[in-house]
Amino acid sequence: MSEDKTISPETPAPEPVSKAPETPAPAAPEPRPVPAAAPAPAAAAAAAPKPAVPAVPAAPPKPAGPKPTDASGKPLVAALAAAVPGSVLDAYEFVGETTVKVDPGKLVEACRHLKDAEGFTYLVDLTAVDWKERDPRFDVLLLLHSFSRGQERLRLKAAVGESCPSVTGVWLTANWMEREVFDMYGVRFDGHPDLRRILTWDGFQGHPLRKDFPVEGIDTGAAIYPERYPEGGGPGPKDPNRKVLS
Amino acid sequence: MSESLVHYVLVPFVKGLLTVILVATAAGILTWIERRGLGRLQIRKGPNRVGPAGFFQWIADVVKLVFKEDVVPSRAEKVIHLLGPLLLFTPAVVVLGLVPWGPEVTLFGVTTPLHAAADLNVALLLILAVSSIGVYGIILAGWSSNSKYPLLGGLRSAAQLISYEVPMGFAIVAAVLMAGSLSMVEIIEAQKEAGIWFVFPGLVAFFLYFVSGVAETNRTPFDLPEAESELVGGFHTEYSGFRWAIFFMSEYGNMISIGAIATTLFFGGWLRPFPNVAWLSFLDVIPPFFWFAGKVFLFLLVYIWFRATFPRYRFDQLMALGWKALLPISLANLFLVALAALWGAAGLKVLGAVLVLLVAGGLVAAWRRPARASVTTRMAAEKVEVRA
Amino acid sequence: MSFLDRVLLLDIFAGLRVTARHAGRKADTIEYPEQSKEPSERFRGMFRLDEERCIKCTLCAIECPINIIYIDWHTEKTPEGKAEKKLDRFDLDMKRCMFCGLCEEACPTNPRSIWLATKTYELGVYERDEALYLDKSKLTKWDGNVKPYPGVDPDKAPVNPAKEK
Amino acid sequence: MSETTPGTAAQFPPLEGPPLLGLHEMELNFGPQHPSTHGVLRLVLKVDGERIVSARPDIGYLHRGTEKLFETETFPMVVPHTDRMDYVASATNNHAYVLVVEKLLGVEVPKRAQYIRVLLDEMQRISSHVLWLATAALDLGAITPFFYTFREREVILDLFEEYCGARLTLNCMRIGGLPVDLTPGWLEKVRAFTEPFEKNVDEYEELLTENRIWKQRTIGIGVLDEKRCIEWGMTGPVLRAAGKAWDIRRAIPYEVYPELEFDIPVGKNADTYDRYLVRVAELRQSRRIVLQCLDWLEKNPGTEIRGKVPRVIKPPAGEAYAAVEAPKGELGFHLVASGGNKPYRLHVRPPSFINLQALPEMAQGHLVGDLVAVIGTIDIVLGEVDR
Repeated sequence: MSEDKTISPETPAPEPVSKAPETPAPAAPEPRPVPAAAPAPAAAAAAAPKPAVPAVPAAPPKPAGPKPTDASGKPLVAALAAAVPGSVLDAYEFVGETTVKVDPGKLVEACRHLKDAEGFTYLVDLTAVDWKERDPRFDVLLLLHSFSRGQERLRLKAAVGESCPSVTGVWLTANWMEREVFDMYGVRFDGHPDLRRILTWDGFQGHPLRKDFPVEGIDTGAAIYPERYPEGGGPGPKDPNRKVLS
Repeated sequence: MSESLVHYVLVPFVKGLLTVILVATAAGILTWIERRGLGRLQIRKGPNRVGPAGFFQWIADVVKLVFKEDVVPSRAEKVIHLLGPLLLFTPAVVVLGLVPWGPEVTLFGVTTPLHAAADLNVALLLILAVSSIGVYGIILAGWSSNSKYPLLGGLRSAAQLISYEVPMGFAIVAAVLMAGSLSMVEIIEAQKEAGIWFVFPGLVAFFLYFVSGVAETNRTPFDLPEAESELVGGFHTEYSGFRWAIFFMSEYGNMISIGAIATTLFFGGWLRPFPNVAWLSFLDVIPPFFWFAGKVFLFLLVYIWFRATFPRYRFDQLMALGWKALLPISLANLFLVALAALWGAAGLKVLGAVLVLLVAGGLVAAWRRPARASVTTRMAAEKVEVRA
Repeated sequence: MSFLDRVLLLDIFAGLRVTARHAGRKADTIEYPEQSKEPSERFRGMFRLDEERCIKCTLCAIECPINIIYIDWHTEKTPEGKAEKKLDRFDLDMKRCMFCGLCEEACPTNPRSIWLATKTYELGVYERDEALYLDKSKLTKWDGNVKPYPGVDPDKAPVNPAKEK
Repeated sequence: MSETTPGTAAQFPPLEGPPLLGLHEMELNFGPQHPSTHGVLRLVLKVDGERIVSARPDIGYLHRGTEKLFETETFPMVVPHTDRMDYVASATNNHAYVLVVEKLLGVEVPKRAQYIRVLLDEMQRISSHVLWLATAALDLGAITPFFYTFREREVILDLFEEYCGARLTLNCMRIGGLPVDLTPGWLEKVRAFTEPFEKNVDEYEELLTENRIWKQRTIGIGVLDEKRCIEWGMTGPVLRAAGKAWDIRRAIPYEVYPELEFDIPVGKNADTYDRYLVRVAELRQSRRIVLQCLDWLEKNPGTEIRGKVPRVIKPPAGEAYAAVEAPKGELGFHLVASGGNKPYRLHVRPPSFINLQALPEMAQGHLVGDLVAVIGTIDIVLGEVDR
């Protein structure tokens, strides 16, 4: 219509964004932000005992972004390390959230301690992350909430292979969350009462949220009955119902 | 052609045919009334595409249902599956045939009551007997469908219909006591003689009858055998096409017959209001049949109003209501009415006056009390504030 | 609730009163095919493309969360000797579109070259593949498949607030 | 197991002795196509007559792999996908997602944008609760509230349409702020909406709150006390009906909630009736918040709706979790970033999914009709359960 509308002079440089669709998510097996190795500058760690998580983290909006700081000195973490020896591998604080790396073998014990002694009665979230090329391939993340400790939240992180101890004995709510992780990642939870697939169907092949599972999905029919399903789905090659659209 | 042939064959045939046609047509029109009425109460319009104000919607529905494929579940009991709707529909028509729609009329030179069947002296007993046959239709329909939801619906209705027959029967007995007869026509005549409709002395009986009637017809808040949100469709889940339409028609036929019986027993049938008050005789310009029809229609409107307003009872609560509340009340009421009837017409009048005064007084007392705090305001008073 | 209330069924009558009160009110519904609500100015409806204004930056295609926009262009020399991008293809898989409007937000021209604020929402068709896989000719000039919303100029593109200042 | 289900279940002791003809229990397939499973929930029920012996939810019929899709999108492109989880409350979905990214980025959101976000959230809460009220009443056989409550919802959807151009899948928040500013006159329309609102809610209450049938159907049904609620991870109105005054808007405040005045309605008996009361009371509280937001926005006109956000959003590597109080409960996003422009892993903590988990315990021992009431008052949206 309006024929000579001025095209905006500065053609936006599409270079940074245009790469977006092509670049797959960096599958760098780099596990986690290394918690700044040594005890970090204490300036940023000032927020450590603050119970409530602020909506906007206190970290200044520098281009570098917030940095994780060591949190192994926090009383909570220290108490956990003392109560369940060998459970705490590492602890750091990042954007106001405390994360404790836990030895998977001690996970249940640590959870029980946190629930019974520290009042983390509410398991907010349990999920996993797939680091495809790392050796213990998965991280299982647990987010705990304590009503009695001033709404404090704590994240536990356990690097596991394809099996992980189940915390359903500690929190009932872990039941479906673990089933979901099993369904999506294939992490088996030892001791889970009813470890079945939950979101995909029972005969489904593969674990969709693994990084090596294609986004567009797999032909599940063909995966199970390769003799009956042609590649790409639909009726088989000899099926009279098969219509080839050109 | 002898007169007896006309009297015993032609006239009953015509009247019977008229009843069947009337039930079927009225059921159709009632669906339209119900849908429009619900629309009114629910600030929407209801059907409004076919014909003026959507009136011909019911014909379109009938046409659709007739031509719809009649699906019978694969392992259903075919014969009983077919029998179910018929067993429900037939009693609905028969009951309506036993209710007088007006005083005597002349048909083919024969004077006959406006009545599908004759004026039986045991009409009420027959009505009670016939109407309880309908429950077989529902049970068999539910059972023969070979499906679990209909089975549950059928079982529910078996228990429900049988339970509510009892208070309903006692409510009817109260009316019979007041009239001293089981014949429908005589009950109406008795109301004319007594000078009041039986609804006043029989206020409780009427209430019980109507509530049980709502339960008997499986209407909200007692629509458990159908219970769409629980049992999908209840006993008629597996029915389609015209068989389903027959269920539908019998539900509306039952509604009409409950309304018609309530009108006859408690509201003076075809009589105009205050049949003994002479200066109201200008009301006689409306023929008796229309008085009757108008009263029945009001009952049907109340049915629709109920449906728009109430949630549904749960099954065990429904049974508890029937056995623990309605049955004792109906017995007590029967005792009271019997005492009044012993006294005679004056006793009925006194009882009616007392009941009306009691209810009015209660309503006034309730009205004058300070407004009750709504429950949520009570909750706000118990508020808890948590500040981080 | 007091005993009196229970005996007199006041709760039951309260409910009946509410429904009866509504019986006198006007219906709140509208009769859709005859009447319809006018969508708001920002309503995200059918797409419109202005080919001349488009600078072929493909930002819309990049920003689309479900990759339903496909753009091809080539460079041509104009008579004045300037290089100019010419649009070869601008395809949009309308049947998968979720009308999030991120493409419109990404469009850098002022007014927008691709926009959804056409108020047109009646997009039902019988042949899903043919009608709703739209190429640039159908986007710049709607054919019979898309009826423009009455009274709205489908070529009136919204301004770009980022370029207004 | 049976200890955990108080309520009317006690009236129906289990049948004793050997099953007659092996017919004590019947398996009943409840859903996925059933009028009151609110979508495609399937429950495998074992019923003894009509009494529920056990219920086993079977979910996943609406699974769309949203979390996998998240990993393929850049950060701004994720927002429209979040709309489609809890599709009756998409504003809160958007909000939870942008919060977690902002947390990782360390972006300061302008105050005006925060107020508008809260305003949208609360209107969304009203529309979601109103829809809940409609469907829960419908489940229990009361059909009319459904039509009345749609008036409210319709007005809210119209207002949303005017603000952001969509009625249901709003896509109305952006990382760092909002996509667009308010249209002139919008605030007045919202105020006009709030005026008859209180009266309308009174009307719904008049239909239901004191109604004996409604009370009989809901009181003592689906009881899950506070301890069990926390054990099952229940949040939102279900937890509050159990007497725990816990609301993320207060407990872990986000945006401008600390500046706003509102109460947290709590119940006592943890049954479906209290859940109903809590939600109705929340309708009124949400209106209060909406009015406060309107006051602030009218006093502080401005145009600042977006904070300083880099053109390409690349949060630093690390994990973050942010949650909002969605109408159904705690809706959280668990983000694991690896430094790229796409989330490496974005996990949703959907309140419906977690709350649905306790359904077997809540329904056990009740009748089939109660199951419907329990499903109704947990308030699930299958789009969120299955994602």
